[in-house]
Amino acid sequence: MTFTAPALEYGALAPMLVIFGAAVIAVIVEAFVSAKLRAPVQLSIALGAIVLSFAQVWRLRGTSTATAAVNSVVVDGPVLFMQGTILILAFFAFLLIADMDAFAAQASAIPGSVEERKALQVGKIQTEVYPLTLFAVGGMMLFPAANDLITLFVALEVLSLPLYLMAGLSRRRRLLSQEAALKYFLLGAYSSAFFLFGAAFLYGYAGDVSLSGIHAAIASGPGNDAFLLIGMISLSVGLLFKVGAAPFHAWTPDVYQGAPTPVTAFMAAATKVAAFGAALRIFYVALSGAQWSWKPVITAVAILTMIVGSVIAIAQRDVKRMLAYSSIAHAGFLLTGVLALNQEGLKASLFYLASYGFTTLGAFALVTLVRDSSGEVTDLNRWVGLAKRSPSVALIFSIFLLSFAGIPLTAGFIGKFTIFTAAYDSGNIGVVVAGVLSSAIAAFFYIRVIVMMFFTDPEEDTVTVTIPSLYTNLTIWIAAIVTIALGVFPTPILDAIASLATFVR
Amino acid sequence: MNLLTSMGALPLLGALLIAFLPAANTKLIKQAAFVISLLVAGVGISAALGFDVNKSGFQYVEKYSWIPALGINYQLGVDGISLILILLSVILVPIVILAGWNESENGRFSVKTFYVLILILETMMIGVFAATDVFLFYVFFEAMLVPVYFLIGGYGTGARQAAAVKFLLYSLFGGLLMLASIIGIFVISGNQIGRTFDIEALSTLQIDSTTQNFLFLGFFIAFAIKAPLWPMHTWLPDAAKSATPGTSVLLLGVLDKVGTFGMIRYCVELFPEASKTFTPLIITLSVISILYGAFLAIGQKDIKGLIAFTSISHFGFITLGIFAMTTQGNSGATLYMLNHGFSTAALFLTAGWMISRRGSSTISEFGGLQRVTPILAWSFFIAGMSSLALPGLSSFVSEFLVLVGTYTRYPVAAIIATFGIILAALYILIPVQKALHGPTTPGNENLPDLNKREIAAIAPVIAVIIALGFYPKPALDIINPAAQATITKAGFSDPAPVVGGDK
Amino acid sequence: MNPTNYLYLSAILFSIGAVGVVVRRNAIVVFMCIELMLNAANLAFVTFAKMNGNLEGQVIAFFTMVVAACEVVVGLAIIVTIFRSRRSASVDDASLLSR
Amino acid sequence: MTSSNLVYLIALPLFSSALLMLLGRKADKWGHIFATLISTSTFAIGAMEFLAMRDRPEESRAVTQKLFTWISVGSFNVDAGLLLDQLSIAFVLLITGVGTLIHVYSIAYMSHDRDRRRFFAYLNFFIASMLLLVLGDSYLNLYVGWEGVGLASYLLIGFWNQKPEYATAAKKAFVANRVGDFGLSIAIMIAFANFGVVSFHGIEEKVGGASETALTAMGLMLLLAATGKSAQFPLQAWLGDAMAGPTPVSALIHAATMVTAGVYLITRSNFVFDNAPNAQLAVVIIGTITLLFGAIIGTAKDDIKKALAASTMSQIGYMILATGFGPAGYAFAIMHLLTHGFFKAGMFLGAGSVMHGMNDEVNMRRYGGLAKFMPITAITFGLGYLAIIGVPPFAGFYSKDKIIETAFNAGGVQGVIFGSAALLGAVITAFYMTRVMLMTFAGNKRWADDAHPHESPFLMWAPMVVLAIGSVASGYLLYSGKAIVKWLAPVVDKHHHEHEEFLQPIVVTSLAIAAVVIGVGIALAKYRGELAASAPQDVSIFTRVARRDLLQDDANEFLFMRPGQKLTQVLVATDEKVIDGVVRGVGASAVGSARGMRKLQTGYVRNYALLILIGALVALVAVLVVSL
Repeated sequence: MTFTAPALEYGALAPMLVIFGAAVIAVIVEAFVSAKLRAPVQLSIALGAIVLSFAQVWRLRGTSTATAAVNSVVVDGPVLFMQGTILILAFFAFLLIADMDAFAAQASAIPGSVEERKALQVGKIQTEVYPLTLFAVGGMMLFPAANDLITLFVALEVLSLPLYLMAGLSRRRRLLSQEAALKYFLLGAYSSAFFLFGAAFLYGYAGDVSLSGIHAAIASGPGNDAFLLIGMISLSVGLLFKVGAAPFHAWTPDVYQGAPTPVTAFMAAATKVAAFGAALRIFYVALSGAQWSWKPVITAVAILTMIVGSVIAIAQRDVKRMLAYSSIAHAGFLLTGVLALNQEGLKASLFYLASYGFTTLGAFALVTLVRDSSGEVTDLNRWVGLAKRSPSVALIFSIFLLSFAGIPLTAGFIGKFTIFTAAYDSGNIGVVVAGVLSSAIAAFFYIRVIVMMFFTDPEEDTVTVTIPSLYTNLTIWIAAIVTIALGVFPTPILDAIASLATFVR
Repeated sequence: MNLLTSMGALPLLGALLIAFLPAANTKLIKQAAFVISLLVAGVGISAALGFDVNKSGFQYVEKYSWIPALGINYQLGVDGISLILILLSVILVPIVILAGWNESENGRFSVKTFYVLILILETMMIGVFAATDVFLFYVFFEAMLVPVYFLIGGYGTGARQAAAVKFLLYSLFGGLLMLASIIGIFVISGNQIGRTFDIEALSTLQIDSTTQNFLFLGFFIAFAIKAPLWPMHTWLPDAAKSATPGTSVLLLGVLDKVGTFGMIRYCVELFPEASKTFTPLIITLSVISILYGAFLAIGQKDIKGLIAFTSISHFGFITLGIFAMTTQGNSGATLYMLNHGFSTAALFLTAGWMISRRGSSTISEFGGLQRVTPILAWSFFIAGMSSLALPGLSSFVSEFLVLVGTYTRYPVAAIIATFGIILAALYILIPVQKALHGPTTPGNENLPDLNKREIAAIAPVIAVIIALGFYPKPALDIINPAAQATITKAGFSDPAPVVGGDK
Repeated sequence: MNPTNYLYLSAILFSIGAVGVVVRRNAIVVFMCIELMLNAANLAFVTFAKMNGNLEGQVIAFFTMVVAACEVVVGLAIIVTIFRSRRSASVDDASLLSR
Repeated sequence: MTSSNLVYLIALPLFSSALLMLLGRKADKWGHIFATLISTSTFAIGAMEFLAMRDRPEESRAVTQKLFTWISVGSFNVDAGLLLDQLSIAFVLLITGVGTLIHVYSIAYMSHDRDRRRFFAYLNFFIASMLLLVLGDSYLNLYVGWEGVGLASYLLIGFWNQKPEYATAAKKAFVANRVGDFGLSIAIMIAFANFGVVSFHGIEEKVGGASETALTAMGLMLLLAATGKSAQFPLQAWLGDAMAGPTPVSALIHAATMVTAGVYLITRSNFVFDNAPNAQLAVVIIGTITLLFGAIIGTAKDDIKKALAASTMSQIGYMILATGFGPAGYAFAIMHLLTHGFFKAGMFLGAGSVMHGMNDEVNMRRYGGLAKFMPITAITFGLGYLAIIGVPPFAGFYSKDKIIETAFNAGGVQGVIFGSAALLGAVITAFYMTRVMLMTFAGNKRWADDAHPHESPFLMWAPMVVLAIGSVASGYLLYSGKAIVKWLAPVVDKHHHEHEEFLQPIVVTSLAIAAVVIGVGIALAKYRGELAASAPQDVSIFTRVARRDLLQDDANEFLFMRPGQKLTQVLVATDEKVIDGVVRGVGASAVGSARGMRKLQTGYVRNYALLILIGALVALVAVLVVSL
């Protein structure tokens, strides 16, 4: 038996290779560069890698789609679009992270211990978050590009493991942060197990781990249907967990609340892109032939997710938890794009992911600005009357909220419109109606926040709005501009998507 | 640049200009806003003068591709119906600014913000009527909510936040249902003629009746909330009670007309068959609205609430006229929209002045105002007479057209609706008796009468009310062809008189 | 022996793991249950490889082990940190985040 | 034939009214003179038109003027057009003539009122509206005038609206009128639906093709309109309260002109009623009921104006009764309308004159023996009195006698019933009018100490004299040679059918005179001599009921107002609790379910895992069940 080294298409893999390479370098930097220089070096490595990687994505945009690394990775239009989106989101996430105020000086120190106080006094900063984030970005880029079950699983873990750790890095309220990390980790691993178990049964059904192989097997239909069904459902549980769909959503609010806000921003924006990217590929490419069996389930999940997200959000008093439920509701809307199973659905999903990513990033970035002496204030009761103190912050946050609510002239509206159109076109009118109704419910709590900020007089006047650092400022403004721009002139993006949006099988 | 776009852009640019004025100089801001709105009104009137009443279809058409990927165009045009409503909007805005010169000063936000919001709202109002692309219409329809929301919540009185939120949520709910229908018709257009939002193209679609019914309902519920039709009306009294009089004028006078306008333009013209199916239901709701609104108006203790409920009654007449599917009904309904705009404006403005003088909006707090403030009292009285459709005033023409137009097809509904005129006498004369007649309530002896600014604001409204009562022809000339076209599109023709043949 | 039996075994192991996660309180034990689930999946992979007559399943099993090892690293790091803060490894104690 | 003058009849007073209103206090000094001049000039125009019309041959006497297209939508075309024919000229002369007299009277009567200018503005507005009512060439134009006079009436009844009960009276009048307007609206709709036109001429041309049902419906609706405006049963209750207005107004609007608009409407619509016998019967019944109703109320009233108002109601009942007999009765209805215009206006002005001298006292129990103090008033009032009770050869004798005769001649049982009722009405009329005469001008002095009765100034008694002359002479002038019948025939009786006679005219006349004698006799027996200064309280139930306007107000209150108020309250509560409650309930249930569902979020990671496990199992089971 001779072993032939597989041919690796370095060109096609370049965007991911750059990121993974940078991540490795960042680990080394963490070990060898002096503490003072570490932060700026890390930041420049990260940003440099992202720019470089994005350049690679840009370079690849015109090339014909190809599979790479022995058919385990596919580089097609949707992948490039999602990778580009993830990179841009990550770029701004790094800017937020660069405002290191959010992170623990020494994550391993016991909260409130002498060590911790010392570390704070000397201004010690650990910068593990950079390599961790880079690894996560790499995993996220790989996840939608994965073309077989092995790569999918590996990518899933590569993107998840750093996030588990990052969730626990918060400087303030560390117990909450650690708890978030624990919950995220345990539940993430639990769902990964489901994913893997599903993957095993799909493999058992098709005798092949590649997505195209599974598609072919379903098309020819010789296998054991029970394997297929168990595999599909089990795999879906893993995916639906990642996208935060009900009833697999329960981690979302806790983790979003507990994690350092920049991490939450990154997680909420970029993970969704990656996870939906993978979900779209799996359902469109591998499982489209078996839609008769999974469509009802996913439909039910989509409707449940919209309703759960929209309804429970009403009762939230913490802005991060509220945004978390909002993200759950949006996961429901995005699932309608998966359900559409047509070209329109893919295009709409891509647009939705991009626009939602920016808005979410901006919204969480903005949350970092509202503080009191002990750090961020996320209790909504204390956001009351914010518009009086800082009208621009309140206004921009309102723009984000309106976009979440899907008011015209914001990106959220175009996203919602296109994705519902796709769903309607494919005959899923029930989902559209459910989506519309839950949008109405959702509007309730978005508007409530606006009312709080603009029309209620504050009782205690302790919340301040920090003058944002240049980085955060830039992020918020860009996010706001993109939110409006994609709402008013979405044409360039829609056209770009239209030219890209075909999955390679 | 095209006329409609300029008309719409002008207030927006004005808002931008005002945003850069010094916030402290409120007088300058007010004057600037007033001048800008006058300019817009000028453009609007010139558009009306240049409108060719003998041409059918849309005029001042302009069309630019906006989001080609979705077949969305920036597409404007007016027919008689939309022109009349635009005219109403642009005339009312300067009047509202002039009448409520000091309304903006006790708000939560600055005076500047108030005028910026008003001018933005004016752009939205022009856009929503001028849009001939359903998507564009929807954008204006929803975006319009934002300035109104801030105007109610920011400058109103009493439970203004709750009212503003109620208004917003109600409207959003309707809007979202409409969105579902818009998506539906958009998809159908894609399957038949290529994806488009052009309403003229959309009206040629062949849609099976079940789908049509659902799509119709999506639009209709949105519009019925907006109009508002019983039983979807409960937001209106709250909003009207809380908003400033000027805002209420724009809210009831113009914004609510988007609902009735939408019923004509979108419900009837796009889904003629479904319109036919739902006509009995809608006629019933309209008649209920007429009587219900009237009874509730009679039962109101708050003068703003009273005016709000009279409007619900009047909107019942308008929808009745629309769904009577006769030229008289439809023309009457459109003319009614115009006249109701003016008479409600007169009522709200005068009531607003009464309230600001007395510091209360409870009717029983007034009394004998005719002796104390005769000009104010007369203005209110004439406004009230217009509201009860006294012949010789503009509302009569429209109300009668609606009733006559309805009678030829639905005599029973018309007869029941006619009871509304008796109730109208009550709901107008009761506040007139309580507020204007009788002995002067202690504390009101020294209320000042209208000043020159206020007279200048109310005089044109009253002049229009009287002028259109005696000579409605200019308005009807503009409206008639469009109303006729609507009826034709809906597949109806007027019932012939029983005794035919002209001798 | 009929390879299907291995699948049953795999399913049973997976179920034990899945239920264990739900019923046990100690974070370490919970984590071990998850490991059990992963290995149940591994067993399934290997069985399917046998049934399908190709090697891919077996390859995946190796990947899984590597990934599981990584998970152990990350997981233990988190659990140890939280244990140090709270002096407890009970997952029920970590329930500050609920509203 | 067309004319361009008609519009001035309306435009002049309208303009004058608007001018006086807009100028405000600036016009206080000369407003009343100006308004009177305008009113006089309308009379002049009317007189000229009349003279010109009289000189033209019978078939071309009608004059029209089209001003502009008022409303034109589809096939619904209404011109702002005027029509002056033999019928309307009679009204024009009455309105402008009596109107001018009352303007003159009011100059003096209102001289102490600070708002005299406003009063004259209203009067001119009324003249304009009333002229539009009788000149409009279509039902819709008529409608404008119809509501215009309603508004004028409202404004004038409530002229002293600082008194709450006056304001209430004004509102009551308007609302009752609106009920009538409801009928007119529906009638116009029926007309349009059936004929496609609403002009009198257009409908008349096509009327033959319409079904009797439609015409009956239209006729009944027109009758409803007439009952509202003309204070006929069951919408008569407002008229008594309308006496709240200044007395000249009661004379002009609530006696001579506006309240007779119902008679005009029915006469004008002769082409409808002539083809709808059932509607005619209804007209007759309503007229009969009202003439008795009003007469009975009149016997019980101590307020001189209310007694006169009840009398007006009753007299209009006679007119309505006459119109119900079709071509046989129209001319007599109009004749009675005109003579009534003279004598009733005259008596109201007399009443005003009495009040003027008695510190605005209206209670006849506080009068007595006034003839000595105000002789001119007593004489003019007396002439009017003789006219109304129908003493030959005073005006009322001719007109009422012909109506009774027409009633008897209607034939059959109906004729007997209606004729007898009309005769009975004559008895009661003689009774209550004699009562008024006696209580006011004869008997003992019962007035308050601070009253100093005196004769009114010239400007007041001059119009009274003119009207008194009319009360004496108009009947003969109108009836000699059947002048009025012939004059109106081209409008109301185109077929000139002769009517059979049930009773010889001489018999009817004898009966009528006998009725008068009986009525006067009873009154003399009862009210001659000393009377108490306050009304006796220990009276029969019948008197009490009559004093309460035969319980019409109570009936209205019981049937409409109370249930209406109750309904309003219920609806207000419904709106608040049920409809808005549902809306709020939806909101509350969303919040509630949010709170409930939030409980799933326990914070325990094991529970979250359980959710995932359950979710997975449910999905798996669902799929397996469905698929396998």
